[in-house]
Amino acid sequence: MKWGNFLATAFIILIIILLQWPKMKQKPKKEKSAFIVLLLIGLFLSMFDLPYIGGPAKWIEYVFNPFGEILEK
Amino acid sequence: MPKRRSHFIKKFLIFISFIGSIFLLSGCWDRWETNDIAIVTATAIDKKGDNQIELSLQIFIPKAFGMSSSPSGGAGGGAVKELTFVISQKGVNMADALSKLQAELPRKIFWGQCKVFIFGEKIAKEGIQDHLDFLLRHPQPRERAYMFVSKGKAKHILELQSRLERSSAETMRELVDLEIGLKVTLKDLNEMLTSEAQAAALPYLKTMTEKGKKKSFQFPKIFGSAVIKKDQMVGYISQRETRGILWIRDEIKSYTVTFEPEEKKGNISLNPVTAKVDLIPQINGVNWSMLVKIQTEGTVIQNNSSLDTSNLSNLKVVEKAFQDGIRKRVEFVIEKVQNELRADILGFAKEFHREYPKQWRKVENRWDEVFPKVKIKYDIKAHIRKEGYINKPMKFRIEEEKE
Amino acid sequence: MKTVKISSLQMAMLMYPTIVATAILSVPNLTATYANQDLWISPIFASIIGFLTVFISVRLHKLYPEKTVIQFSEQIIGRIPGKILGLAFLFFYIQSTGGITRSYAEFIVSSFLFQTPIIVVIVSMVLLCAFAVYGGLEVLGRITQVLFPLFFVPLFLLIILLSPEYEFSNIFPILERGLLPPIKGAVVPGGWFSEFFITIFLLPFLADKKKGSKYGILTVFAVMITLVVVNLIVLFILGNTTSSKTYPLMNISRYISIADFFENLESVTMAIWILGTFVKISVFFYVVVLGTAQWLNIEDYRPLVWPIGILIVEFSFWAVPSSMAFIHYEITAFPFYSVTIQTIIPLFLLGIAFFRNKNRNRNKKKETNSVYK
Amino acid sequence: MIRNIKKLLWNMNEKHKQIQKNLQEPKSESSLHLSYHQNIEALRSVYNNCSDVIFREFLLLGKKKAMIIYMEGLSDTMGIEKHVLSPLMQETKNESLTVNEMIEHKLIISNWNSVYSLPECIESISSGNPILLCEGENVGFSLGLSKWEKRSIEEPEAEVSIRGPREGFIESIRVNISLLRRIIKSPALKIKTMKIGTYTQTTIALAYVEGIADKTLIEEVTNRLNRINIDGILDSEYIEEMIEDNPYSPFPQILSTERPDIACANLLEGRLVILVEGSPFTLIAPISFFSLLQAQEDYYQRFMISTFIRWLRYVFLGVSLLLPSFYVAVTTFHQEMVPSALLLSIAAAREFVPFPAIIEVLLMEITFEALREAGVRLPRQVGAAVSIVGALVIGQAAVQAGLVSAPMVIVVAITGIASFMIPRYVAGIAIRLIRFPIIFLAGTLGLLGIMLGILAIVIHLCSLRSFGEPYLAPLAPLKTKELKDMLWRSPLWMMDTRPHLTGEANLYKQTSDQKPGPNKGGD
Repeated sequence: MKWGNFLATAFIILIIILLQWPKMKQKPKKEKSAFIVLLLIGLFLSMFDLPYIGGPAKWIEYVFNPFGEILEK
Repeated sequence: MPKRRSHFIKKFLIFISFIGSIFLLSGCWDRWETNDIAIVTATAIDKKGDNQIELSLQIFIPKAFGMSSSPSGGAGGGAVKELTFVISQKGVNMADALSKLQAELPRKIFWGQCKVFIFGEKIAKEGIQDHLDFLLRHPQPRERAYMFVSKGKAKHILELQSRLERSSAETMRELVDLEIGLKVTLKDLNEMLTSEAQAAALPYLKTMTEKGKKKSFQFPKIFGSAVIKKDQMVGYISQRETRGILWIRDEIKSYTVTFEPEEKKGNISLNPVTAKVDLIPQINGVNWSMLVKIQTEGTVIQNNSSLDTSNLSNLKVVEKAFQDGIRKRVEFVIEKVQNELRADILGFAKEFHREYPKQWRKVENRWDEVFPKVKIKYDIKAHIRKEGYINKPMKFRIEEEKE
Repeated sequence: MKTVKISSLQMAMLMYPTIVATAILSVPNLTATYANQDLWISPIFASIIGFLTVFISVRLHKLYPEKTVIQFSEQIIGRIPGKILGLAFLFFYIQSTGGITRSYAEFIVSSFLFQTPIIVVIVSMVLLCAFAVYGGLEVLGRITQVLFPLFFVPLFLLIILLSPEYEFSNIFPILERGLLPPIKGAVVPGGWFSEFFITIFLLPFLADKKKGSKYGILTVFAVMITLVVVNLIVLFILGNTTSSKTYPLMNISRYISIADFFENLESVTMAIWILGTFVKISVFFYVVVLGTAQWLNIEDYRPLVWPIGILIVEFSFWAVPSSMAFIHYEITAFPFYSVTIQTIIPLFLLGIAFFRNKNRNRNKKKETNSVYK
Repeated sequence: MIRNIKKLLWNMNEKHKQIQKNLQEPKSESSLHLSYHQNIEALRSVYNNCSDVIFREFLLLGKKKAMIIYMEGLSDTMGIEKHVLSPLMQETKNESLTVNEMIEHKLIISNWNSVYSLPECIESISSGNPILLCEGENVGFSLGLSKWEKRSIEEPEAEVSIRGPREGFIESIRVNISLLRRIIKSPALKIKTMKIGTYTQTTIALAYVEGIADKTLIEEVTNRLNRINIDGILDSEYIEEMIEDNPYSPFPQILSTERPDIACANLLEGRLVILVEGSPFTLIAPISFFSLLQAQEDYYQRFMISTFIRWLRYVFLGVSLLLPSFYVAVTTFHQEMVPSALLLSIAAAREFVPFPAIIEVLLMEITFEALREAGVRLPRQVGAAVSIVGALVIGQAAVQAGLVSAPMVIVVAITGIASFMIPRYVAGIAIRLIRFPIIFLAGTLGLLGIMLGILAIVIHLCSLRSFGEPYLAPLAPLKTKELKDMLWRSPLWMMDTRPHLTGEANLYKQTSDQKPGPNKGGD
């Protein structure tokens, strides 16, 4: 866990909330919750050291590996 | 009104963060002032000791340039101040030597303007591929930089002075641009060495000395070409032979063709000469042959012979002589390349590959053996189209007037 | 939501850089690996996938004229499976956006700004794209109309300025080893061509719907021509060394030299190429944001732009460990992944929808016959 | 935190309401009384401590008491004496006319009307029209005898032209309207007036050509004008800032001009013109970015020349926006781009300069802007001196002292000249302003930074609208028909259509196929 990344993301998220929230006042609750949940996902992901853990590309490569091998032949 | 207020807060925050980040960011990373870089104008690579190389850089001195160009500085009128200096360092490979050099220079080495790379003869004989890897991988050296091989130590050439140009590097670059000798860029070299033939020819530099009355002056001169096969220099062909290569490669541009018509004394010179060259590969069973087809035209620039070219029958004789001259030249060099050097610097392999891909694949791996056996046929057509501002040779006139 | 309308010309201008921007940079290398001097044939084969994808997307659009794939997949295969499929689409697009952003930044950092932290390059671009996406599709359409000439004309100029260096004979021998190598080479650009499925997110907003399919096909054609031409000039100049260069187009643009004065213009090429990448990232970004909003049944997608922007930045790090791994991914996984998600699955959707509609129509006819008569 | 913001916003709201209350003057609903004295008293109390208001009492035809009230300096005193007082003060015996008849018969004034309330009287007086009140009448008469000093019509100084009309608008709105009317004589030219400004009561006129201008647009502009609630309007800029679409943009979304021919040209293209009392600058809306780059003179010159000049302008727009940042980017990030010889001389010139290139540029640019601003504000004679000193200091001394390099001076000078190429002053300022952030970007990220800056500008311009019209109108969204007046200037006989942005209904402005030639006219 890298604190720098986490704090920076948290700071950016804070700014986003400050800027966007007043505009969303009249919006339905669903929208507000979606907004917050997405931000929280972002915050959650920022806690990991992303470049060094197996990412989606690896999973996909794993799935499609057989095809790739055909091509490599 | 709350809406407007929030809008303002938003814009203000964005503005502040924008400005803040700009101030945080500026002043670091990739910014290099022109007075913090050492502009490399030419590079020389030499062999040093057993397993080491010596990397020499010719570096531009902006201070001196400013002096020589400003009117007050040039008042002395004495010797031209040197605009460059050479610094060298050894290392196991280029990157290593470079990092050592960087430690010696107060400014960051900048390759972006380096247009001349010279390999010393020794290192060229040992192999240049390893060094090309660095030049091609590093983002700064240019693909358009010219490549040379020098007789003796390459570093010496960098140290030479130049009378007309800013530096010896500039001299060499301009020389190549005139297209008197071969013109090989880094990209070309890379392409030639990885192509089917795996052979290349590079301009070969020599240091010449001109003895003046007070002091002698040394200058670099392109003197034929170095032939590189796989990645080693295997031989050398003279300037005269290089012209033959230029003929076949269709690169002759600004040089004068001089030949002697049969049975007549004196020479005729042609300039400019234009040519169209085709290499037509032919395969007949196991016999591989190459048809060299040259169509050329020239303008008479000097006529010292006793032939009046305005006479049509004479013209035929002259044209025949012109034709033979070219043929001789081309034959000579092909002979040398095929049998002596055994390096396909003329790109025959490529032609065969393109025309006969199937047959080519069979010999792909033993092209070295096949190449010397390729028969060469010639089809040369040479014409003289113009004879310049005067028609008869000057000699004739004088004689006529006498009579 | 306000009724946003773009013209079909704008759609074409959005799609063209979306495909071409990254393709011209890495496709020559990736195809040359397999096809060698036949690399220029590969885009022609690959474009079949493009035409097919546009066909599928236009057909689907005709069945559900006001909806995007996120919405109508629920109607086609039911609510829960539809939601799951929608999530798959969203995941694909957000991951692709991250990947594109990363490869853009990787390119900049490895060839121009060596010491600049990659995060700065990524964040500045994503921020700009976020502003553009926040402005909406109409603004995007207008932006691309301004940028299109700035992107296209220099590309054209590049082709002309380099013409003295062409060695046309590099093209021979054609089809030396038969059709297989160019077909293999076509697999990678095929992944790019299937990105034309993005049109499904633009078609519902067209002002002139009739021209939609025409312009879609035209765009595929234009992309194909561009890739063929770019591959050809790369071949003409670099010859057999093409496959060893990471960014062949970059190498050849370094080779421009006019009158010894305009030289080493690769930075300008980079600057112009950024415009294309900007459009590409913005379009993908827009698709993700719009898709997310529709997946959640939210009316106004604009507030979601910022959180998704953060996610894209994070995905750009998460998705790609290194530039070598990314190239490996681009060859071995991306084309199949992309084609599966954007061409094959939509093809199935189209098939199911087609049968359903047939049945429904029959039922309806029966109903109308029985009830109202 | 959010609660705090809420509180703040609520406070703002309250404050605003209060301000609104204050701004609304106590409205005296009172209509005029039958009692003459009461009316006079009311007026006197309104004009308490106003020494420039003249109350002149006299006997109307020797019978009734009457009073004429006017403002000194705003009304035509001679006219009042000659045409009002002298005929009305003559005693006539036999006639017994009503007051109305008397005024109709005796007054030698073309323009008068009756007013029935006190506020109307006040308005009439303050706009220079004398009020005549009579005993026993609950009606007053506003006489059209206003006259005040005004500037004569001169050539506008800010928009000089070599060819074309030389007249310029002046501060008087009536004269300005008459200038418009003199060019467009058709009754289709409509002028709506309204008063804005609680204290200044400034007359605003909205002019448009009926049938060409879009009706919804007229409505929109009228609405926006009516929304203004302000204490005073001193210049048309006040109106501009209050009705813009995006107040945070550096780009002007409304064009202002001093020249009636420009105003009329725009009227004929379906745009609206807003005239403001007291300002020679009229406003034109909606506009697109490209109209900021077009001078009226483009249409008064041969089309090839105009086209050439237009292209020159586009090029120099780019130069004035990007040249300094490009210089910074190239010399500090992309040295390989500079041709060798040039790089060597730049390197030599910069050798002894102590500042980094970006600081050097900023220093010079800011100095240049300061010089320019100083030159504008100073009296003309001193201004010249300032520019000479500036040129000497920057051009010669600074280079010799080694503070800045000579190439930099050239760059800044070219940028300066380029920024003068933009025909509209306001647009020029916007470009000058944007230049600075781009220099910063170039100093941090090189060409990439410049590109990001350009992208930001493009995004901004694309999302900008002027009264609902896209700001980059003929280019994005693309209107191929209108490119003829943007990319180049077509000959007049080819410009058949009006810009579609403003009038869909009346699209064609002339018959097509009017190309002149020897076979078409005469023998």
